[in-house]
Amino acid sequence: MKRGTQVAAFALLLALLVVLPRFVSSYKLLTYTRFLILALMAQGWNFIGGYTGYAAFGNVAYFGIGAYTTGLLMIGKWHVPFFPALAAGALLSALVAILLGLPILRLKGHYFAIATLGVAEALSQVADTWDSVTDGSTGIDLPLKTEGEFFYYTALALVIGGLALTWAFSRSKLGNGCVAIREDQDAARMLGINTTFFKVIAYALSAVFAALAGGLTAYQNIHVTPGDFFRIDYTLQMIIATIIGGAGTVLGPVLGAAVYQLLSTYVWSKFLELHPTVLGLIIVLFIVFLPRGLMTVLARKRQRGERPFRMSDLLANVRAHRVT
Amino acid sequence: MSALPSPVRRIPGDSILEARGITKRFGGLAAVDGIDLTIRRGEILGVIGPNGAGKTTFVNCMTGLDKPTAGTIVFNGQDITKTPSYRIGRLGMARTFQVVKPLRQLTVRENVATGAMFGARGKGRSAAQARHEADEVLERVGLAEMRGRTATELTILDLKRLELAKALAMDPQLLFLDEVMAGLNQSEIEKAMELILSINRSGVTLFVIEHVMKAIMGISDRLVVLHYGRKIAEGNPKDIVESPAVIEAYLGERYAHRTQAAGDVNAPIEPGTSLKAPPAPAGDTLLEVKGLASGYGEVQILRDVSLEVKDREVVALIGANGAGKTTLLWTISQLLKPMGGSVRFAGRDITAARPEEVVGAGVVHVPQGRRLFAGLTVKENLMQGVYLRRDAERIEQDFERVFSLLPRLKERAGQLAGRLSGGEQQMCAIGRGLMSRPRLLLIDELSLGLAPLVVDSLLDLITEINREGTTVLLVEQDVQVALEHAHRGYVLETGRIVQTGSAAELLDDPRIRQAYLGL
Amino acid sequence: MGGAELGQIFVNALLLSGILALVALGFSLVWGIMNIVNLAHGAFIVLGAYITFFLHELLGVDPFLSIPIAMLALFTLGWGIQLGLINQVIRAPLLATFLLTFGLELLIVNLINYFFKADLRSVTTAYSGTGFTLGPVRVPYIRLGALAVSLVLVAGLAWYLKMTRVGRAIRATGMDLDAARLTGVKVATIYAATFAIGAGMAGAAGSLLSMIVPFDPTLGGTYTQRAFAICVLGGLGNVANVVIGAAIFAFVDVFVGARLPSLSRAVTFGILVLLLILRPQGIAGKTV
Amino acid sequence: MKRTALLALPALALVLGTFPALAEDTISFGAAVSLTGKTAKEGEYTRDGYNFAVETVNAQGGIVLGGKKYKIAVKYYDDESKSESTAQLIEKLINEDKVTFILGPYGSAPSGTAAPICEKYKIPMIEANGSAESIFSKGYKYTFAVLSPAKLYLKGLIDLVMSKDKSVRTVAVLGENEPFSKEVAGGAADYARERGLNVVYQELYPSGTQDVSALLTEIKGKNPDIVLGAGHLQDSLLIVKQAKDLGVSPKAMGFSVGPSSPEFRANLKSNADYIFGSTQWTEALKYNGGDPWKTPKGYAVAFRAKNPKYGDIPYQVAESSAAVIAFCRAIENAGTLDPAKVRDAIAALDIMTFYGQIKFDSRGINTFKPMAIEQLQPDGHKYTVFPSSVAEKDALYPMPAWDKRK
Repeated sequence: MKRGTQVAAFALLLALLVVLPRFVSSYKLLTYTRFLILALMAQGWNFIGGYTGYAAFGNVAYFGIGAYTTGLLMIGKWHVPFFPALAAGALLSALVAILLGLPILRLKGHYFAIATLGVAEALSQVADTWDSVTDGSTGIDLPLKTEGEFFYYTALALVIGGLALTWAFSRSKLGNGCVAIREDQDAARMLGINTTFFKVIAYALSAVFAALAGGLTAYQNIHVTPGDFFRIDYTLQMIIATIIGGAGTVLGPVLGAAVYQLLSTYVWSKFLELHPTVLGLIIVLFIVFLPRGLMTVLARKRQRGERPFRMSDLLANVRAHRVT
Repeated sequence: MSALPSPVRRIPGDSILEARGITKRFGGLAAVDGIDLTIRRGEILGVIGPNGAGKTTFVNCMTGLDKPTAGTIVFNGQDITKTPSYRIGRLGMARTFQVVKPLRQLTVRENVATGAMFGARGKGRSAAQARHEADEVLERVGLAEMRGRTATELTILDLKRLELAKALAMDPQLLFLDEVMAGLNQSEIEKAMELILSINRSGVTLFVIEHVMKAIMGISDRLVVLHYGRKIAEGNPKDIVESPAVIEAYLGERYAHRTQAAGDVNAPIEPGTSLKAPPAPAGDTLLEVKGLASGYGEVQILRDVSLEVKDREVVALIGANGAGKTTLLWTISQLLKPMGGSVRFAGRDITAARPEEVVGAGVVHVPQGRRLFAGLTVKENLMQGVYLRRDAERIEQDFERVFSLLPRLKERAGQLAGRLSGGEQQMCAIGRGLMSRPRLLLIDELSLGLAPLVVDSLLDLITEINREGTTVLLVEQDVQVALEHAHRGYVLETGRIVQTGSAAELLDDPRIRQAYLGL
Repeated sequence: MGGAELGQIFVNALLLSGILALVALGFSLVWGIMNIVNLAHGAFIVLGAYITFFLHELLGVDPFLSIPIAMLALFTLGWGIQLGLINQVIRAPLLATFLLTFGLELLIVNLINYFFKADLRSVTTAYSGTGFTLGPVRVPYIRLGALAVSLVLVAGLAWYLKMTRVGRAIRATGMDLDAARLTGVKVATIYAATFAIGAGMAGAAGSLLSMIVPFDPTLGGTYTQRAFAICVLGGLGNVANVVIGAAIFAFVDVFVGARLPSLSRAVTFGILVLLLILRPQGIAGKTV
Repeated sequence: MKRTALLALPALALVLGTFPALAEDTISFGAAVSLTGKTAKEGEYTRDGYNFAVETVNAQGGIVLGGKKYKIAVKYYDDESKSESTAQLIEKLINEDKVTFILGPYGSAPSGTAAPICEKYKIPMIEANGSAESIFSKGYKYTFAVLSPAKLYLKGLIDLVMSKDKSVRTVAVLGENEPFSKEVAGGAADYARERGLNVVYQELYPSGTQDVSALLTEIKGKNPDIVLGAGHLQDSLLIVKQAKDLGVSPKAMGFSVGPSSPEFRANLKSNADYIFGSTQWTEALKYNGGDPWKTPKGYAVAFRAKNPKYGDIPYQVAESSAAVIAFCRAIENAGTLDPAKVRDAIAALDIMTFYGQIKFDSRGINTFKPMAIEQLQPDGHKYTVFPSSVAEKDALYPMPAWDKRK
């Protein structure tokens, strides 16, 4: 496909997404907004988990920090408007990520994963008990905002911004350095890469995205409680979305978020009591047949100028990853 | 004689690196024990020593990957003892890793560009400029054609080149090369030597760790010998190899004898004069490979390979790196499924057999790199060798046999295999193979990464095993060593058998001498 | 805190250590040998609890006697799952198997919920809650029995891995898959056995928990998380490490729970993270 | 083209799923209740309560509005016991399924999430299972609760014990850290102090706690006369079990949630004896209302006839039915389906039902109906023991020590 056609396709899709609110019910719009917010989180996770190869399991902590910072600034005595409050949440998250990242990014593999998980759990409980600030487990209520389009367009803008940033990242020295760290940390260090610095930057980036998603969700949901906004499900969802789409690719997280969100919404409304079973089954099949995600298959094929996708690729995937 | 360019003797300059009292302890064990070393600007410093002598650990300390327990390092007049490794890289030091560390999912070009981005001159370069720079380096090391491949698709030979290319792209003043020639055949070694010399001529100081004596003798200005973490000799290469201490610790009597007899390090031993293998017995055909094709995924490596091994023979399989020797062994063991052709063993077709059936039939594979179970004890590793056997009463007897063949293993029986030295590990791997009561033993790269002294004793062991009745198919990159200890040989090139004959014939064959022995 | 309470808390922690060791045992084995972080582990535990519950409720089988049955049932299920599913993706990147087990967990928990409903259940026998006193300290029989069962199973697994042919093959396969095949090991089967043993241990843990905690289909998640933490604290690669990890976790959890209940998890995880930073390879783990 | 296809995937969603319009003569309600996850059981009670009332009302002809009879239909979704899902599902119910009114979810946390969404769209919600006052302190105008507020749950138990025994001095309160239980625990401790008792222990533990032995050991050291637990069924089961393990034997032990549920005895067997539980409703109560069932007994008989799997009827079922009744009456009073008018009618409601008085204070919560106290007794039954005006049996007090029982 020529570059021009590509650009045209992008423009068309963008136009479609921009006019979308005119044509769908406000609940559908909500579903799309959810997808965009999940995409945003997945884009963030992609920096640390996809490009840098650090399986962060506590990104929901930044989602929560973003939500609470945004919320508390908006309802406290300052009555800060939404966007500055959102920015403050993102900033605070980045700061926390940097401070936490310095020690815990020295850990590797599962150890890093459990450390981040532990941090998220601990923060959740702090929010749960810090009555004077967060009103504890009771939670806080943000001002009412009824226009669904507002959330949709904000999320859309952030996701597009995220795409641009990811694209630039993947071509920058920063991105290259992060990938080197993912592939071999010792080698990366010997190549002159300040691994600590790079990892912390990637981690902070992921925190910023999670915080933006958190702040936006808080404003949309109005009622913010530690139980809801520090729930490990959010972390799992962003990881699933990224893996399904393809970790360490520009489009993967967005694509994965679309597939996951739409599938689970569909399953949810169709199977009242068995929807987790169906969703579980879908995830299992996805992993068995596409263990490296959609984008990685598509991208590799594209490089070689082959047809994008054949059913036989699924079986080949199984053959390549099984043990007998 | 060798067509090697005679090394240009450089005038030693001031010191580029001064290491004083470098000690590195892991737990209670000193891997490097108080080494003083000066590297002079512009020289090629060769470093030899047995496995476990602390060579790699020393390089780790110099490049900041390990922080020395004691000692100071001064690079270009600057104390870098506590400097983090990435900054050391930017100051102008680069290294390769003995166990290659490619950025696996990246293309060759991206790998090298990463070095160009963050190395000594990385600051001023954009990502795009770095990629351009990478192309030039790839041209220089002969990897240009591979630039679009991901590192996972490269052969070990190309991965070694990639190591070098990444390091070069960092524009270093001082370059540490850790066994970049391991596994190369003679002609490849010569090319590598030329490349190293040309790098040196372009102004890069080199610190070269190498087991390939011919190469190290050919390029080094000075030679350092490490043993048990200490420096036991330093000086002119010629003097060093004659030093009794070095011979005892590292080279071994036979090597010394060889070189003295020939009067020249580079001279091979006359073919046929020191053959260790007894005359070939005229046994029945034990292994018969016909028209075998094999490979990984979509990449075909072997095309139409046919060979046979007779009962009680030692057969050497030689060939360049990447020719498909290891692939052939893996396919015989059925760890790789053949794409075509057949493998028969003792009259039985094992082409479609499962790996455990192949082992059960008596074909036992001692893989490249030993592949011991590092967390099991030596005894447990040997026990794992009897996994398929049901004759409990004879297992004890086999332990006796293995321990009498390899007394070192008896001493170390309770130790974790991961803690053994390289030579002991190879012994353990062979011992594990023997415990399976093989009729045919497939041995992949017996000498890889081992000191000459150790290799000699292992070869004696193979001869001994064969004398006791075990048939051996030996894959070995050191063609001379292999043929000296075999009855017959096959030559594999780019996935095809191109030549076969008795060991003596092959050693005499001018083509072999030129291609693999560099004569 | 008085001496009596201190003593009681100490005994509580000790008794809890045993159960937690069993909870983490199978998880650690599967993780250590196959590098699979099995998120469905908690679901296996819950299944074990249901088996014991129904055997007790419907057939009057003593819960301790139902342990072997629960183990066998879970062993079989684990065997099937590994052979049919996980073996198909085991060479894929780590997160793939991770998500696979996540999907399995969703599926199993939901199916339990669907068939057995979300009712809270617990196994209550004539001896539930009875015990003896050591000075001011109470020792409940069931928890003591659970500790004993745990110790037997932990020691049994250690013995099995160390002394038997298959046990050795399991460890060897965990260290080098291809080398193990070269010694004649059928890896798919060994993996199935490993996962099955892990699931069986989870089943036993579930049996014990059914007597101790009221459970419903969602109980498992907490225990998966604990098993994860215990493995990290103790380090992988050794059955003894699991016991050490479990003891550390239990003591921290119980003591913090007594002093600062509302922040117990924050403090426990805070300590966990701190320990990790200071000793990245686990408290008992070694770098080999 | 490949990439276009790829990018078009999200757009696929545009065409996914539409809902059929509802028939003309139905009033559509929506409810997101927990059918899976942590509170799946209680969610089921809630749904069964809603359904039973809806079926009864429909069987009697439905709601009469301007001479026309309307049937009621309820659209359910499963919120998976996660309150953030509740918000999403309420949005879906209002926007996509176009329901006219909302019946509340199970639990205070999801109700707290649902309230602002209803406020956003100005759709009235009557909820039956979220009694935390925090929901009603935000000034929302469209959320109402038929049940008594959380802080009253354990008040009756303290009154009961003090009427039995003048010598009680000390009380220990432990509660789960979540909006409802926090208020229950706080309310109980405050009331105990008000009555001159000494609160020797007051702690919250995190949700999902699987082991309370540490807290009970502390409590044992304080040797309180009364132990009060504020949590959910899981917690009360755990506390009783571990209290026996550790030999914690106060004179009275009671819980906000748990004992009234049939599962309490099913799990604890005879260990459940002597335990008190607070309840919003029991079939022993003596109300006489103007609803289809009139009395608690009448309700119970009719409900069991429809739902034979139930023995004791959990109060969650009754209060859920009550919410439906309240809605029906308010709609009829309003004489229109206009949400704002119905909302005003709900606010003005004051009716007597099988469930007791339903009347909302200015915040929207029913502070007019008293709580009752039940006790599980050794004969295997559960009796309403307080208030004494409706007591079926006298409370057994004090609770014998664990090791003194047969």
